[in-house]
Amino acid sequence: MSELLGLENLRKVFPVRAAAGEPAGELVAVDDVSFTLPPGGSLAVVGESGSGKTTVARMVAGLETPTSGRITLDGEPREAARAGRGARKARARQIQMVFQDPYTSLDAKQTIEAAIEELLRAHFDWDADRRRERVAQLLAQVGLDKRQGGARPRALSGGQRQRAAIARALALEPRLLILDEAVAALDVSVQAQIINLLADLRAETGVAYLFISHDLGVVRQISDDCVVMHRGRVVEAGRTTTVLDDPQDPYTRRLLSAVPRPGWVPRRRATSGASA
Amino acid sequence: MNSWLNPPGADPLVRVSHLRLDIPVRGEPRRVLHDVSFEVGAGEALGLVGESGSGKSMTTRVLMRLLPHGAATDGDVLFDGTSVTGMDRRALRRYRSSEVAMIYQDPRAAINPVSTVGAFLTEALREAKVSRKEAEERAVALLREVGITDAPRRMRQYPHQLSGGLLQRVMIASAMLTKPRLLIADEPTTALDVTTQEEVMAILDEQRRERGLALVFITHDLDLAAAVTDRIAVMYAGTVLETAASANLHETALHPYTVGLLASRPSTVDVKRLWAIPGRPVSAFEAGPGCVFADRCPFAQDRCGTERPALRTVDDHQVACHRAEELRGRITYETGGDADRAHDEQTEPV
Amino acid sequence: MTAVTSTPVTAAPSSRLRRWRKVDPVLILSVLWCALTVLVAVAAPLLAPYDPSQTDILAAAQGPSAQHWFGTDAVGRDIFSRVLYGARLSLLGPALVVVIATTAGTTLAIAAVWFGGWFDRVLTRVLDIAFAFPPLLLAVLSVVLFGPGLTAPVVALAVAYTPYIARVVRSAALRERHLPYIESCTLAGLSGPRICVRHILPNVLPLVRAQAVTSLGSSLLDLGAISFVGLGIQPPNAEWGLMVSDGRTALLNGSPQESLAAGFMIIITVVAFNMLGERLAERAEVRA
Amino acid sequence: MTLTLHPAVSRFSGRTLWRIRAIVRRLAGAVLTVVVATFAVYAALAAAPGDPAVAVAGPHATPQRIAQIHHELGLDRPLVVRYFDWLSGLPRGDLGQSTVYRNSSVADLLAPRFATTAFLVVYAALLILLLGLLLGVLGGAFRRLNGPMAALTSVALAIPGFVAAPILVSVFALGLGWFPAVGAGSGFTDQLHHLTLPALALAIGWCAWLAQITRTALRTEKTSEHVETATGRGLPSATVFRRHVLRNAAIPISTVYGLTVAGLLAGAAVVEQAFGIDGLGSLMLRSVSAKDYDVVLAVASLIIVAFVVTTQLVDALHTVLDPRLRTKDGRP
Amino acid sequence: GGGGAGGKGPSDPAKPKLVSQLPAAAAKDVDHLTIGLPKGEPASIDPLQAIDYSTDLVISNLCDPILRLTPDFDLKPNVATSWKWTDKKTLVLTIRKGIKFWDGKDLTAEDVAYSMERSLGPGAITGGPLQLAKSASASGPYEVTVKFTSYDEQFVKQLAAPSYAVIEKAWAEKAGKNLGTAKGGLMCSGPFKFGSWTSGSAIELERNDAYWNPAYKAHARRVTLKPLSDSSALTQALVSGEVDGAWEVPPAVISSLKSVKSGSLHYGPAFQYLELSVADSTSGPLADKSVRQALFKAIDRKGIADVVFKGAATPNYTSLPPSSRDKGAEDLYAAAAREYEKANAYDIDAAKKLMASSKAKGRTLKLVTMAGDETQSQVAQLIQQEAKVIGLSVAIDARQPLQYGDTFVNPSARKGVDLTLTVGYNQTTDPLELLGFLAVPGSAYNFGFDDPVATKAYNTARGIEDPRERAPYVLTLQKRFQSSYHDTSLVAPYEISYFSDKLTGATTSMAYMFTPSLALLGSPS
Ligand SMILES: Nc1ncnc2c1ncn2[C@@H]1O[C@H](COP(=O)(O)OP(=O)(O)OP(=O)(O)O)[C@@H](O)[C@H]1O
Ligand SMILES: Nc1ncnc2c1ncn2[C@@H]1O[C@H](COP(=O)(O)OP(=O)(O)OP(=O)(O)O)[C@@H](O)[C@H]1O
Ligand SMILES: [Mg+2]
Ligand SMILES: [Mg+2]
Repeated sequence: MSELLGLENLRKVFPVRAAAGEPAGELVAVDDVSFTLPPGGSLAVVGESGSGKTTVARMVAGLETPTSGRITLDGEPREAARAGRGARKARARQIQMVFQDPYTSLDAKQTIEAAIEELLRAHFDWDADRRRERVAQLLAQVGLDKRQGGARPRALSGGQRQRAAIARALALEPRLLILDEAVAALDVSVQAQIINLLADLRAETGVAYLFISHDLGVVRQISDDCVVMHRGRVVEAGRTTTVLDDPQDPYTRRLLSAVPRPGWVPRRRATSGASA
Repeated sequence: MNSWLNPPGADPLVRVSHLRLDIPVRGEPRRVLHDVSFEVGAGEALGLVGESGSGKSMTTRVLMRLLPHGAATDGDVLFDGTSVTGMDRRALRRYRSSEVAMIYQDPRAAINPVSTVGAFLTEALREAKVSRKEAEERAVALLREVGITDAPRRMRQYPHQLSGGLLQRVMIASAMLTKPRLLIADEPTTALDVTTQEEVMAILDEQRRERGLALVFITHDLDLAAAVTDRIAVMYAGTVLETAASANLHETALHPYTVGLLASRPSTVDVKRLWAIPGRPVSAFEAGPGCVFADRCPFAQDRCGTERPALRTVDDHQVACHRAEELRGRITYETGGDADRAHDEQTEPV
Repeated sequence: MTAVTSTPVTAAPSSRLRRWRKVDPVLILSVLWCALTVLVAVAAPLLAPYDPSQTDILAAAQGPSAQHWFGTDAVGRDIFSRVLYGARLSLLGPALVVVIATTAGTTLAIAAVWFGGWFDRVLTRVLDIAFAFPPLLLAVLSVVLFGPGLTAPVVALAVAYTPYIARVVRSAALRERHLPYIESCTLAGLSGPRICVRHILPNVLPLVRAQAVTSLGSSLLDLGAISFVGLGIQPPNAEWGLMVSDGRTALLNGSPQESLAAGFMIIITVVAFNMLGERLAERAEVRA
Repeated sequence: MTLTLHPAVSRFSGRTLWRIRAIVRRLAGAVLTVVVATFAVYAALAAAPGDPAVAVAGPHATPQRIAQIHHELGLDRPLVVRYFDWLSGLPRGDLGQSTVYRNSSVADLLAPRFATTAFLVVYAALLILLLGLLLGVLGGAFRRLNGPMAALTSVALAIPGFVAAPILVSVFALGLGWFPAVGAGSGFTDQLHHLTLPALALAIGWCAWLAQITRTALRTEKTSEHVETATGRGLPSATVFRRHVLRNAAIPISTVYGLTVAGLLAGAAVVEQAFGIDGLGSLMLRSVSAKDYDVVLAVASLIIVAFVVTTQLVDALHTVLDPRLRTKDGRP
Repeated sequence: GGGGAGGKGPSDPAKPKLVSQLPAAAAKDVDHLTIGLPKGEPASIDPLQAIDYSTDLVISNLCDPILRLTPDFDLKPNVATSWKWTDKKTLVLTIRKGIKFWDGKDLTAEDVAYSMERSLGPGAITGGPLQLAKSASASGPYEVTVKFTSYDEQFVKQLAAPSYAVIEKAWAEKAGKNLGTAKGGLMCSGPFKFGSWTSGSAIELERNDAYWNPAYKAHARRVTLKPLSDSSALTQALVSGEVDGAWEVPPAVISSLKSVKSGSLHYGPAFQYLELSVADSTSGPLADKSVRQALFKAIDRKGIADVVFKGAATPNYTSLPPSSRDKGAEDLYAAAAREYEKANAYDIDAAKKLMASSKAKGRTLKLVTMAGDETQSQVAQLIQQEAKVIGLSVAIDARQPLQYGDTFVNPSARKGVDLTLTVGYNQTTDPLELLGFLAVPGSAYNFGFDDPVATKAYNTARGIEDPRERAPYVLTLQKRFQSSYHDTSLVAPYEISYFSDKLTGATTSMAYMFTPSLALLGSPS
């Protein structure tokens, strides 16, 4: 089977400056992570806070350079960032990203239309009419009307902003969309809207999702495959249904058992589990 | 006002009825709570559930009487028969220091970052003329109870040196220290991982039951609320829309909003296209004259837009919907999901 | 299918009207006063009854009268006219200082934030060093370099103010720099300069504006002080700080008009600038 | 930066080591600031027109005489050499010689003026602390006083020392005769008496600034969640104010106060001139225009060192006030 | 003199009564006096640096000059009891016996010769290219011989100046570089001893009880001199009574001091001048002589005297101030002065007529003044106004002291400068001193005037002792110089002083600088 995205033994180490009582050291945020994502597929990375999910996403996007390991897209290694104008644009058309916080993922000074148009102008040699057409099409695709398109983010609700962010990310028709906790900050009712929207968009455009989340319910809803991360390492990977219905790794089980559902009763595990 | 849970004669510990709240925004009063009514009996746990901005936190602030300057309330807030809004300074202080305690969503913001955990824990006791030694002993003992092993060391540490989960336990301990009768927990686990959330919830639940505390528990998560409370009140735009026993809320929800909320939560156990309540949650001040949920409600009729429904008893629920009886058991959504979904077999994955 | 209701959340005209009605009087007064002084500065030749540097030997050191509302100074110039004309240099200086310092400070700060690394470190260090220079020391040095007048103090204060503005803008720009919207611009393949100018700059601009207006007030005071010690604007030019200084002996002699009128203009104008800056800062904060 | 340490040092705990390192790094930064800044002063001075030798020699001097004086003063050597000469004199306590005050050592010129200015600055700093805090706390603690205090401080903030000075003199010195009108006095009480008006004139604007910062810091802190928590726990409002509001607001307040004190030394020049006090500020004004190199350098470095030291002290104070700064990044 | 009885000064501000000496103080001790120094703190009190008001005042009270200048500008013996030219190149001074330095040592010819040698050497600030004296040596225990390259009639007059004050040789040699500094002080024989000098705030003098000259024995036990260079600070100090008095009161504060009840202003004769000089007469608008002439005529000197000096100055129309006239030939100089007054009288019409044919109309003149000098600034502004009337615009370039000083010494610093303004005083009351500086090439204040006839007249005049004999040459020099329109003195300011009415005895003429004027101050009864 062909693969769109491939990660091989990806590792990221952050230097840690010296502090009181602690010498300078290193923090291994991501350690030996490998997985693949087929074209048009949807893969979720789950795990608790600090497990390295975002770091993986940022490395894939090119916002962070891996300490070691390889990232391939269509079998080709991703070339280094800041490579020059042409390369920069080519990269942009491969992968785009939607962030968690709808309040900071759009420029407050730009209307939604202007934000999308800016990208189109930078990437395509289109005339104004064609651009306008495409903007309208994208807005319709994510369920925003004309009025909302002409508004600045301040005038939009969280859900609407997230729709706008998705429209902008899709403007360049990327092969892969990275969604880092893209629905975590939304209200339940709005979250459902966006989850449905994402499902529809994947069906329509064939874009692949790399979906970062700590919410197992959302993961089940959105992804075909899933990777469970714990302390920077992959502890379990496979089809989402398999992993969630029949978890093999103790950590995955622990995670699943902690999710509230009807009939669930919270239980104490070890004493003083959290560290200082 | 009729009491719906407690047997007649036995006063509930907390009774909030027809609470209204206005807060000045740039000099003009803004409606934050329209009509909030609920009761909490002694030793009972009530879950306050609703989306962001629905007024859950504001309700608890009225209970604590920690309101912004210029806030105007209307309606009754009674604690053990005494009006909280009418208390004088001394009574209020006694009430706050020995009757209620509160746990916040973000413990890091709620604890003074420049004083030690120990100072934070003991200051209330010290204020009540408990000796330093005794106060510290009691604090350490409580820390142990909430599962903090090296308590004496933790006492000397500063908040920023503790993880979120530990800090929330410190908060729980501090709430227990003054032996209150009512505990208010405002989304105590939202900032935590699910595994930590389970721990903290377990401790909270355990402490509460041991001490027979009444609890007002605020959350977005209906499932979580159902697991730790006796009854649930669903809020929307500054109004309590429905109150019901936690145990069977999933099956018996009456209000279209409650049912919609339940249907829009993705489940860990099966995949189904979600029902998404159209539009976005509105704030209290944006709501029209009718039912606050009217413009998002698929079942709304003309009268829903003009006439605000009062909270009334239907079955053993309290519900504020004109069409409650009419729609009972008939709310289904065209996404393919149906209201009976909650009856499905629960497969425990562990 | 997913249902989406369109919720009009853009401010309706009525609410904008209401907002206008709610504008606080302090803000209105400040804006009015600033506008008034600027107007006076521009229209001084039309408003002033006398040429501000026309000496009248026969009418020297007179008290207030119908001809000379504020009296005349030691060489017989009309103080009222000088106060009006004084607005020109007294406002021009701060305006120049602020324009230069704001432009330089903002550019440096955004560049530092964008390039980061050693550039940022070096710049921060240089700014730290520049901080240690008090404006007055810079002004004195600048005056020996360029001679007294308007240029030297303006250059000095512009240099002295740049680090302040750069520091404020830098921290704001740093915040913006790591916000997702900037990262998504990077991901979208937009060029660095474009992101800096079209995205970071507009977002820090409200803060820059507030900072600039507040700096107007303090540079008015600083320039006044420099004129007062004789290093700034030189006679016969009219400038408020200089007039306070010139009028001091008369003040001791029981005719305080010159010092007081000029001092009053300084104080009120600075208050107006400060108020305006404060309100702008509040707004910038509200938006952030 | 790596430090090679004597084996004995290893007895210290990691924390101490880290502290020492931090202190050394800070000191290095401060020294660098002072050196670069004074060199900048030196270079600017050298670039300025005017020849101090002419002033020394008098208008009738011959070119030979001027050249001779150049040599005597070392002005015939390159700038950098002269600067390092000056710099290398510092450890010996040799601040150089004045050209204006013929043959006077800079230290002799500086000592009495520094004493005067230091008295003035300390006096003003105390006034600022007392009045600024008082006004700020009143405005921040009592809602009803907030508006009046805001108005009062924003006007006071705009009153420059050079406007305040002549008014204070006419009212309190010449009118009421309570205070002397000029000079710095000698002996503690006399100096206190003489410097009250100058200190007031110097303090007034800063005072307002501190009051404003205090007021806003208190108000911000008052609305913070932890203060609400404390109130919610039924602590008396006085306790809450003292332990939670004031204690935490002390951090921004001390920052501003530090900056204030650091700026006072330089700001004193204007007030000194207005009150006929010959202090550091007026010495600086005069020496710069006379290109009295060593004096300018000495005064400038005093001012800069004072600034650097105060800001470092404030930083150190912050570490005491704010435990979050004691570990790096404020992370657990 | 008027003194305390003189009341609040002259009633007509334009014509103040000039007084040289207030009535003598009662023979009674005064404990402590505080005197302001409006011209600021002395840079040094080494006689070699005696070229400004404050320095001169301090030195004159600490040290004895070789000759004494009376309040009416006459020369009297002091350290030298007599002086005699043995030939045209040799001057012999007889030194007074019995003078003791503060440390009790006798003042001898050695000390006098040493002091004079210092002042004749290159270290002195006063000398210059016109110096004719070559050396001084002790030719006996109480006799000093001065050698000249040629006869110099000015020299003896200079001996009353503080630059020729006598200091103790042995002490001075030991003190080395510390001499005259705040730390080192002086060792002299004057009526006051050097007490202490707190740099920046005060110089303390203590009475020398062993002073040899009873006429100048100090009344005050202690005198504090306070630098007060800011004019309003000075006013504040005088008005509040914190300072008992001051000489060199700036004219700007006259009106403030007039109203004070507890003290009085005094005006005395002075050898000061306010000079307007043409810096560039070869290029620029002022290359045209008639433009210079027109400018000189367009300036209202009386106006300057009245407004800027509040009447404490007399209008002047030549480069020479009245005080520089030789006593013996007063009438000759006065007659010449009247001529110049006619030629340079304020006459706008005449000035405009002179301008009519000129191409300079509408051009800008750069006038250099000293920054921070209120008097110069005001005068410059008046000139600016008046020049405008005849179609010349004046740009005022206020220069910092150092740069201002450079303007006179350094021709490159004069580039583009058309006019300079100077306020100064002479060391002697001799017309040749100022004319020498202005008209003889090679001198600092000579901006290119080079006329052999004038130079010859100068050299001849210097060799003639008798004032009446010398006058024609001086007048020739003056005429040659004046008719070239290179320079004019606008006004001759009076000495303005202010003293508390609790004090009298002050020398109120400018001779105060050269005499132990602080010693004479005492209480009126
Ligand atoms: N730029 C950085 N410098 C240093 N450490 C970093 C950096 N970014 C992330 N880390 C650390 O790397 C670890 C993994 O972080 P990451 O953000 O990838 O976690 P995450 O799984 O996304 O967590 P969350 O669910 O909280 O978003 C954390 O311990 C984090 O503190
Ligand atoms: N200080 C305030 N002044 C004015 N309005 C406020 C203030 N605090 C909250 N509100 C408004 O009151 C409403 C209810 O807020 P509240 O904090 O009670 O909501 P919540 O249900 O707790 O939401 P969340 O789940 O996000 O905590 C919101 O619309 C909010 O905007
Ligand atoms: Mg993350
Ligand atoms: Mg809340």
